[in-house]
Amino acid sequence: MKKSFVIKRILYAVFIFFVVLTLNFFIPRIGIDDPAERYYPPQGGMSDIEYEIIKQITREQYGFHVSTWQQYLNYLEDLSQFNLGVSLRSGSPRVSALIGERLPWTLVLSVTTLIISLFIGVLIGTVAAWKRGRWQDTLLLNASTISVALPAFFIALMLSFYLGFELELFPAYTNPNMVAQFDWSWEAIRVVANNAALPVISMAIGGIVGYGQNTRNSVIAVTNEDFILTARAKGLKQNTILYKHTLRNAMLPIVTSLGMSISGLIGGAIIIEQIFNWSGMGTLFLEANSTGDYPLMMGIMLFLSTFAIIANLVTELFYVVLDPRVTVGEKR
Amino acid sequence: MSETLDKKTIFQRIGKNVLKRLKRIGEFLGKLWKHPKGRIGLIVVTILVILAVFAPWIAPYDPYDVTQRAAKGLPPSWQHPLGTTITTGQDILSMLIYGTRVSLLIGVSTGIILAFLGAIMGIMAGYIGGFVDSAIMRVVDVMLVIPTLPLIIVLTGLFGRNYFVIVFVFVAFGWTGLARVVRSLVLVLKNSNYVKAAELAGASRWHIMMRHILPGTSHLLIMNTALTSAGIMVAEAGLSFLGLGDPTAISWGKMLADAQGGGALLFGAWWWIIAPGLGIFFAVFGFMRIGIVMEEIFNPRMKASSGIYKLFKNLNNQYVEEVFASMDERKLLTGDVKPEPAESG
Amino acid sequence: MNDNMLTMRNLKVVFPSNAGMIRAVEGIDLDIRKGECVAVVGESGCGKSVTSLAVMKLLNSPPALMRVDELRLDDEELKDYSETKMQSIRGQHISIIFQDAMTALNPVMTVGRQVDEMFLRHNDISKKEARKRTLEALELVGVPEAKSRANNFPHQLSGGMRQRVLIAMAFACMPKLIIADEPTTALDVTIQAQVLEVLRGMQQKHDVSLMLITHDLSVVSNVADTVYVMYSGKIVEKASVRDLFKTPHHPYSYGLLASVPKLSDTKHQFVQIPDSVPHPLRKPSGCYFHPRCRYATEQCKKEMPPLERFDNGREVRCYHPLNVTDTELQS
Amino acid sequence: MSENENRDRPIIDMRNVSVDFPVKGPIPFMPKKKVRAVTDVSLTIDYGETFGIVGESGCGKSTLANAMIGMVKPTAGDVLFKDVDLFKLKRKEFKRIRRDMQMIFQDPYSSLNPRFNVYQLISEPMFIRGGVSDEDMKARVVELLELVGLSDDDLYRHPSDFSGGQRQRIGIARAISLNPDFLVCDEPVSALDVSVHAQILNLLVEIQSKLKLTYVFISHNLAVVKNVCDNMIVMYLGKVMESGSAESIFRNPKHPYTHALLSAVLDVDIENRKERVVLKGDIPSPIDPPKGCRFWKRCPFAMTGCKDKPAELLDIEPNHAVACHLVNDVFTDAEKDAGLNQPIEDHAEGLLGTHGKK
Repeated sequence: MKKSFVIKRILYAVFIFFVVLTLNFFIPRIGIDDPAERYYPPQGGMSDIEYEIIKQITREQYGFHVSTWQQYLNYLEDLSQFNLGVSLRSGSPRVSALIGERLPWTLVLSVTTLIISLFIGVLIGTVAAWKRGRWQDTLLLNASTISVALPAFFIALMLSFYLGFELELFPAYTNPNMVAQFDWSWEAIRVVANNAALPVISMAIGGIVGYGQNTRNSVIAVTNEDFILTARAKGLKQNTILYKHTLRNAMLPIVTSLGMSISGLIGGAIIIEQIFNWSGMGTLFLEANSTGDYPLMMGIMLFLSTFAIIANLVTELFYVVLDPRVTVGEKR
Repeated sequence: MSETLDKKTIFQRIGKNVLKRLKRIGEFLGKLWKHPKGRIGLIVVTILVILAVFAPWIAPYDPYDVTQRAAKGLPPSWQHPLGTTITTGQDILSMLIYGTRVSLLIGVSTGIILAFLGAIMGIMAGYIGGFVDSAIMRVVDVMLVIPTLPLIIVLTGLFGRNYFVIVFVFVAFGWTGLARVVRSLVLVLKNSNYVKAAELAGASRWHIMMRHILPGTSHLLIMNTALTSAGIMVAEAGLSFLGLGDPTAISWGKMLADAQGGGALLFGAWWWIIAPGLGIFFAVFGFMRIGIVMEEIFNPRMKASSGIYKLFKNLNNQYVEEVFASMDERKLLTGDVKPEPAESG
Repeated sequence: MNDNMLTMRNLKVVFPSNAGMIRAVEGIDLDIRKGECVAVVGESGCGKSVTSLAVMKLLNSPPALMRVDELRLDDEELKDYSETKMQSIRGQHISIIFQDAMTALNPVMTVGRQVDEMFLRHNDISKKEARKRTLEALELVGVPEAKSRANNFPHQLSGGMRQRVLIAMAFACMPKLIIADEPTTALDVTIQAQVLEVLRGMQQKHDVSLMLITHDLSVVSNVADTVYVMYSGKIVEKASVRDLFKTPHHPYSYGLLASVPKLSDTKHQFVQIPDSVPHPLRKPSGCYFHPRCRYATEQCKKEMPPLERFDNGREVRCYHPLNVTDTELQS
Repeated sequence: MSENENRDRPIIDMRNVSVDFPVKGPIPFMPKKKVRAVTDVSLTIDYGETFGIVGESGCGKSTLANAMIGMVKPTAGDVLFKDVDLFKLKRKEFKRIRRDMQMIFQDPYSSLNPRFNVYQLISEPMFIRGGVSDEDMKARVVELLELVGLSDDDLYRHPSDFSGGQRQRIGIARAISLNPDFLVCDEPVSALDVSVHAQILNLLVEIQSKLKLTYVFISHNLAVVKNVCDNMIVMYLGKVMESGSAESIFRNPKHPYTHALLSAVLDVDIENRKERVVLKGDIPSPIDPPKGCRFWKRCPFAMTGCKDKPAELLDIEPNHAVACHLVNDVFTDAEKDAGLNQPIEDHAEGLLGTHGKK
């Protein structure tokens, strides 16, 4: 049963992947006959003939001169070689190369944020559940309403204003030389950590409170289960019950959300990266958007979607290991 | 239902239904008002609505007036309670009040449309099942992996930056979560024995849908409208902050973007940042509170678990001892202490 | 030295709620002799399950408030024991078998490990040794192929097997007292018979005391020695099984016995008790049973009758007991 | 209730009904397994009688009842209700005829919509049928409430205000509100407190005699069935093990499984208890039921031949049939010579236990 479940999930992920890449192919072609016009919109001071020539060049450069169906096939062929196309930037860099350049910097932010918020969140969530109804719990509850009402970008602005400009504890803008000068030396890593502090904090606050609240609810739900009563009736010590019985079960729903949240973090870091001028995927995407660089935008989109699909698949398979009850596509 | 109903009775029935609905809403607002947390939410939202509707009369200055050179960068004072902008000298309080319009309009309208779409999709998937179900769920799964914010950015780029497009995109990509929840609830309701009893009595699908399934999900939909409205307000502010909102309107997100771009951070004009932030905070907070309180009202189990601790804190020890003493065999025998009917503690 | 395994005096449990005090258990005494099987019988909401948890001091506060004058297990007074001290008593000296084994077992832990835990907690032994004892324990309660079953998760076992695992777990450390809270209610009738047989067999073989909580009189008649009948938080009758089934004294016990369909009944006749169990927040005045009792008098409406004790050890809480013989009246 | 029906003909006539449910496979296009909920059941139920279906969980008793009232479509066989094949009717016809059959559910907590009040609950079937004025509907509901022992003060209260027994009364009132003549009672008391069992059973019996109803009574408790039913079947894993009049089955129970069920019934006569039959092993899964006699794996008397040869329902006396090789003595001499009627080795040992007190 387990094996067929794994196969089924993989097949399904492949199916979703195909739908996503097809959508991705068609989005820049929405409502327009000639995608070349979208890739190179007419600019002022350009005569019709000039524009026609530019469009012709664009068509041939990006393969729009063949039928749409053929374009789609070419697109698939390119993808099979991990070729996401060519950016409109000067020098026509490959989209995959641009993504590869920026991805690590985004991962630095999102993975650190995820680890911090997961660790602290689970910790305070467990404490709040343990001290249910006391001040620790009330604090978490109020913090969660407040933090949801305070968007991360507002927190980021406040932090950059207060900690960055007023107290000058951390750089309010990312050091533009950070990326270029990075050489794996301790000093460089320290600089990165210093620059990443504010973006990570502003993203992690929401995450900590979110995971805290989820953990709390989940732990409380598990505590009310009969098997915890059984564990207590066995005379097990409180710590044993907490680690072996409560947390293991309470973590299941949180694990499920993990895959989604990492891909969400990468996609959602756009605003934070913009505020701190962090040279990650988010800023890359905004740059692409401001110049109408569709191949780059769609490349990033496809990359993020694929990332999400894989992350989902991994958590699902991981979940099977954690929860023996999952067999045929049923989730608890 | 039989076809013999004439128009008059139909109108009567509709009238009756409308009255009933209104009464329900009234009752519901009453419940919210009675709940201490709900009251805060209700007050905040009411104030925001008043601000939005009567903005031109309430706002002390014209927020679009960018000609006040003398008033540039004033900190909060009696003249300008929230100060003015550094760049153009616009009155921030007035901008804030006008910004309420955008946030509420986008938030509430998207929330409501989303609730409708999510409910329709979820109910179709859950109740009709089969092919419809798998088709809808496949769409949900695809939407789930596409990164929302980048997609919204691309689509607003394609279709133009006005609020119709923004609402449309929010709706088109926001219904999936609700549809999932509604679907699983509908599946439970559909298999319940009371639906089976209605089927046995010859009920049509329409009857079951309108009398059993839809009322069963209504609490979820109302709650969801409040919560998604709050979420959409944040999302709209984020979009405007990136400069992707409607460029002609004043919105809180755009105010923040202007503040950042205009060097509010650099020149220490903290009021320029805090004001729109507070606007977002109160709007989202108010709607969230209402949503959470609704969840508590509709899902009494959660209330019970948090309420019991409060109850225990305020427990009257003497009363507890009296209750225990009243159970003693001896006293019951002599008959001078009767086991009085339990009253609230 | 007394021959009581469990002596409980005046147990009271209330659940404060916004609507008022829910009086779950209103001062009950319970004696279980060594090697005896005592059944506590009652319907839903009569406080029988709360009593079972109270014996192990497993009731959480909140939501429950508990008072007891005496709670003695063998020669140990558990009344003032701290939670830590109770932890070493639970499992080792008292253990419990819950009703629904599906929810009572941890779904993400193999059943073997869940039984292991019991040995590891109360004995100073290696994991390997614990597993060896687990397998023995499982075989003892009739789990076939114990070795592979031990590596199964609860959802992979049938209802009967799961219940056996719970029984094996309860008997693991050879406790002095075992509480079985509706041990067969969730099972099919033929499986019920198997599980009851295992339970009864284990109890007699190891000579432990058993406290059986149930609403099912056929379970009582097959397993128990002494029966306490509870109604709405109070004990209304205590008698040996034989006495109770032959000559129930309390009208409620009588009604309960009579209203259960029997094979010997003639067709189309069921003796019925009118109305239903009172809501715990709206208990009637006087005797809690009086609104449903056909023998009720004015006195019953005003005063709660005392639990009267007869010479032969029977107890009944009623002003107008039924079927009382002359010898009993002498007391 | 239509007036032109022939009351001499059976109200329900099931012919070789089988119901299988497909089990969803993990991978699309793989061969699907199926749950064999009901296999080859034939029975007839006469007007005005009470027909008992007895068995444990998974024996298909609820599926069978659902097939009778058209809630489950049989994979094979015909279901005739008043001589009409339910599953060959047009949708509208089907709906019309199905108003004559109603059901009382096991769990009165989940079978009443918590949002409705008593009036809405009981009047819903009439509301669905339409053509009844509000006044008539209300009068009828009050009448029904009285019939089931509730008062019209309860009209606008919600299910949560009632105890289990009272809820079941509401459920009964709803079921009879359209004047059906066929009522399926699916374990109507097993979710209720012991002390209210008798009330509900008496109410059902009383209503039956007042309204001349035909009952199908599903239960796992043989004592209940004995006191209520005229005819009955005992089911195990989707097949009928024993069928006939309740009187003859209880007077002379033949099938080992019936014996096992009988011994689970409360025996108040504590002095002379009978030996208690305890079956060994678990109820097998209906997904892949044992070949041959479905009961052989748990049967204390199983013979070698029972493994492969399905047991057929054969009459042993008028209106009493048993599906058991041992009782029916079906093996031919040749088969007997092959040892098919020998007990299975190491099988009977320890299967039969006693449960009495020493």
